[in-house]
Amino acid sequence: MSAQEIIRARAKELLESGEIATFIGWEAGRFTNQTTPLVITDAADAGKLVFNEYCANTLAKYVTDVLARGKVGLVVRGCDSRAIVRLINDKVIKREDVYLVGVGCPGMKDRKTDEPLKKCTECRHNNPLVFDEMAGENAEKAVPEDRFAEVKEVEAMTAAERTRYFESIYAKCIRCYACRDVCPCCTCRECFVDQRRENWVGKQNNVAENRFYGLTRVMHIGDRCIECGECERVCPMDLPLMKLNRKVIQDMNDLFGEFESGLVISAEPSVLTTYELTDREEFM
Amino acid sequence: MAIEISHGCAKGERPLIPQVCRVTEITQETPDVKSFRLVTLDGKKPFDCEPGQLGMFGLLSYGECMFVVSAQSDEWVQFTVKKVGLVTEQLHNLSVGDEVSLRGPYGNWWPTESCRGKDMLFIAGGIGLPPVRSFLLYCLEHREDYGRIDLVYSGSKYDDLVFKEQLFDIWPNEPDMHVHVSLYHEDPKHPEWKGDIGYTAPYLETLDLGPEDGNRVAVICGGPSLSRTCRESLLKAGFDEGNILTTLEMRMKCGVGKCGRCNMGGHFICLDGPIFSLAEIATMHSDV
Amino acid sequence: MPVVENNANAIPEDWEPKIIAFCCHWCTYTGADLAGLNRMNYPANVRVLRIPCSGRMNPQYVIEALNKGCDGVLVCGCHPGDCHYVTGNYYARRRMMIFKRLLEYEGLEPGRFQVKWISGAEAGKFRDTVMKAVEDVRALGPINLTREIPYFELPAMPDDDEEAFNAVPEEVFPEEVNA
Amino acid sequence: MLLSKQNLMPLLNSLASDVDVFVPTTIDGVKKFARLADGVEPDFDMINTTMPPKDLLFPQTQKMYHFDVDKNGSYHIHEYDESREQIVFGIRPCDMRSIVCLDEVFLTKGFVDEFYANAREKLLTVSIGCTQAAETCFCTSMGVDPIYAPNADVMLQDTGDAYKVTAQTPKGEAAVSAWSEFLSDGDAEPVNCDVTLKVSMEGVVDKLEGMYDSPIWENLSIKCLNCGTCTYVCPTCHCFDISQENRKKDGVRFRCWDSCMFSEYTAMAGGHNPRPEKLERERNRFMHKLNFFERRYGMSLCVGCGRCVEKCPVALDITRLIDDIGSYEVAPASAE
Repeated sequence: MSAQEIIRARAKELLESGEIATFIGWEAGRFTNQTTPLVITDAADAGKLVFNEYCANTLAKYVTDVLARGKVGLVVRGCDSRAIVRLINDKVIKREDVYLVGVGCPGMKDRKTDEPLKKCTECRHNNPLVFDEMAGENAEKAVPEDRFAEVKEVEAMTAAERTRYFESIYAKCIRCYACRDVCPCCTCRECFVDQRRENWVGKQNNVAENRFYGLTRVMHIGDRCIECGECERVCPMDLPLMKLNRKVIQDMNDLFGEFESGLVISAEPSVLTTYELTDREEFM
Repeated sequence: MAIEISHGCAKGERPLIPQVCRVTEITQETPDVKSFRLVTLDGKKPFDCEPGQLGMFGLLSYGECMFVVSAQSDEWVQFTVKKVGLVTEQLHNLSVGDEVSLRGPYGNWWPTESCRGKDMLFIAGGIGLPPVRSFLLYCLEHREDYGRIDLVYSGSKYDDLVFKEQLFDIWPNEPDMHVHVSLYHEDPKHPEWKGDIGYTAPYLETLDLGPEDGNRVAVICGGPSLSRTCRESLLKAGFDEGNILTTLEMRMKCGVGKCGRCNMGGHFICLDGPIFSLAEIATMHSDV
Repeated sequence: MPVVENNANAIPEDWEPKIIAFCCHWCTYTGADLAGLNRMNYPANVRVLRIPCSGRMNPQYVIEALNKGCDGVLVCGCHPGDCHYVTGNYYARRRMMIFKRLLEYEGLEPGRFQVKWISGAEAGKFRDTVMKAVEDVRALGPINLTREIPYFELPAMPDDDEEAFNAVPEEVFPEEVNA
Repeated sequence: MLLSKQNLMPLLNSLASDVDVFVPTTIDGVKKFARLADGVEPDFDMINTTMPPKDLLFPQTQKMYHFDVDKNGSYHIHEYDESREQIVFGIRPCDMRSIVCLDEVFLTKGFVDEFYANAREKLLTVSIGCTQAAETCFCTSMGVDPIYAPNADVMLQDTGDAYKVTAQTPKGEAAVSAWSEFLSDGDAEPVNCDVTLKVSMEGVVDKLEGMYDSPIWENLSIKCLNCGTCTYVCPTCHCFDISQENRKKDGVRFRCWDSCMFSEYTAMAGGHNPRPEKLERERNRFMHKLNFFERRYGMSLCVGCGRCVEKCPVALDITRLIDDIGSYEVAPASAE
């Protein structure tokens, strides 16, 4: 049986048995090779579920929206499972709130160009790390040699070039907040941009305000980013947001030891919410 | 005959630019409610408006909010403001003589004409009284045009009742005007309170104020639950939906039906409203 | 368009760097006070803002300060181990190390954002740090970032604000001063 | 009148020497209308820009006035009028239709928005009919002709080697008469444009009246992220916020695009939010596009440009919604 058939069959069984209240997967969109997230509550809709190499969206964030209805079943690839781990570690959900149907991911493709998605070529954990059962086998995928290649490219520029480079990014930003809304780390009940009373960030769209938003976003998710690359994929202006996220990750790697978020469920504090007495001292 | 409310009666030029006005009088109504009288810098009335219309009152450095003009004379307009958010908090820091920004008037007004000759039943809760008061004051000013007037007003504590002087000393002595006040709960700070205790809707039902064959018009303003329960009570008592008037509230920014956020279906509260009859609301797709 | 390396070669006349220093209440702020008591001279380009602990230093403050017209930002706290709240500056150390690198990644010159540990007794170190920061930023020239509000020219920093200059500093925790 | 394609750039360059000419182009990877200047290559074969041209009339951030305090502590308000003569060259018929919608919003119903009105008066619209459609284009279903924009000042239609030029308004006639050295007499048949994506709007508006509490909204909104992408790339979305930036007692008050997808949009100071969840927000957005606006102004607020279909991060697709509404069985309407 193909993974898609197993997913459909298991979703049907799980919903029928009442073990889960909702199941989250993908369905086909209107256009060729287009997929879109699907949330079903009725076992009869299980036939709509698809799994193919164009399932670009991650699903984990939807769990928080549908959790009120009861236990949630969902398909998880590597990135989805790390997002679930992140949500559990951040105490947004509990492990027993979700039933995870794992599926090996060969890397997804862009539906228009048929090229592998950037986020998938950079992915280091394509197979689920946490799951209750697997639909099919793990998939093989090449792991990128240097996780921080794109950061190093930027670092190689002069300071003035980097200023211009990032200002051109902020000049393009329309502040739709899609990067925030899709991010499994952005789980604040109220985001700082919505706190109008405090007025952290002004409502004008200009380079300065956009930089304020962009840098704050990176610092807020800094030590939790699971490198799913969804922020970059959803950006309507195609801004290279992972170049910012990965910079922080690279520095934490260098300074505080090997860092990768969302690999295991644990109650340990993450890198920036803890400290070591022996941390490097630069400010003496 | 059903009450006719005018809608979309907007007029005016340069709707988004405020004028600078001066505060001439501040009344502390309750611990968190103040009334402000405003005049233009040369001492004139800022704008002419009908009872129930809105004004965008604010501080240039903090922002502006939409309020109902709670009272007016030939010289000034008055707004009654409860301290709930950023701008209203700053408004409460004003002193007499300070400069504020004001634009308006916006929205429609109470149907003073088509209510003529009818009995009036005003129902309000807490800070819902000021919008209703604009109509009430008009009725008292033109006393001979209206029949019996009832005011049913409640607040959660004695201290939360606004316009206490008028409520207890002035209005009860007006001819054929009956003021009914209740508190939601016993108020330990005011054990001397002899009036009724209870939520507005059950209290209203005990008063036995019927529709008088369509000759009584009910005017409601209050929070979401007060509005809902009082509507139900009135309908149960036999009121026609067209004879129940209410003034609605949503967040507003432009005041002229363009910025989009205060829509109820295709209607904008700032432009077509804020005053609608229940019969009209029933035909709208409302999130309010 | 030629890439302007920095503004160091085009420093306008009369230009004075504006630097904001976020100082921990328990050490650096006291150190600054001591510097004043000892009548140490240091440039008036620095405005000191008191924060309860360097651990309270929100990275957003730095971005906002740079956006709103400062040419440099200084963050000062207690030496590691001396935090009044025991661990605040350990967290700050990690966070500021990451944040400083991020700002530099975005093109900010290292001299414009500095972090230093200065105790309440180190009045001299406070003076030296401030003087060095001012000299660093002065050498760099006006900041090379696009600023806030292209719409209206920002008036100068509080230099022209007589009210602020003549204001009597508020008494800070008088009972502790007495204790 | 014909404008040969060789004469197009000379015409644009001569126009750009006097006024700001906005053309579809790609800047830093973003397809948008930008001012013709050195280094800006117009691309008239681009099917549709990512960012709509609405910001020429209604900028993302628009200052309205600034205020300051004089020596006596008195406030003064200084207004801005930054509108200038502008030409938008190469705007598509769907975007021209969006300007009809914006005109209705900003110029009717008792109040005229002076900022919009000033910019609108000074804008000359030169529309170019489409020759090809993207897979997401569904303008024909929304009543827009891809090769003809009735409200454009000047309409250019591709006839192969040349554009057929039609002046459609007095402003357009004045403009075209000034272009005479670039034009030649003649007539030719415009190339047709085949729009493949079709949806049926038949009965949708009326049907929506009875669908406010339908489960269709729940199913639709559940996948929405509540980002503002669809509203910012939409050529007709016009909601705005009014805010200010201060510096001591001086400041500037401006208006900026806002999105009905954000929770903060309707949140009131007391804490009540009439549209607290994405269900209400999604419903309001699509009802506004397909029903509310139709009822208020007599036209659909969706022009079928397909930008939101293309850009939505979760492929939430208004064309599928319209299909779903079409096939939805409505319970008998209540007696109203």
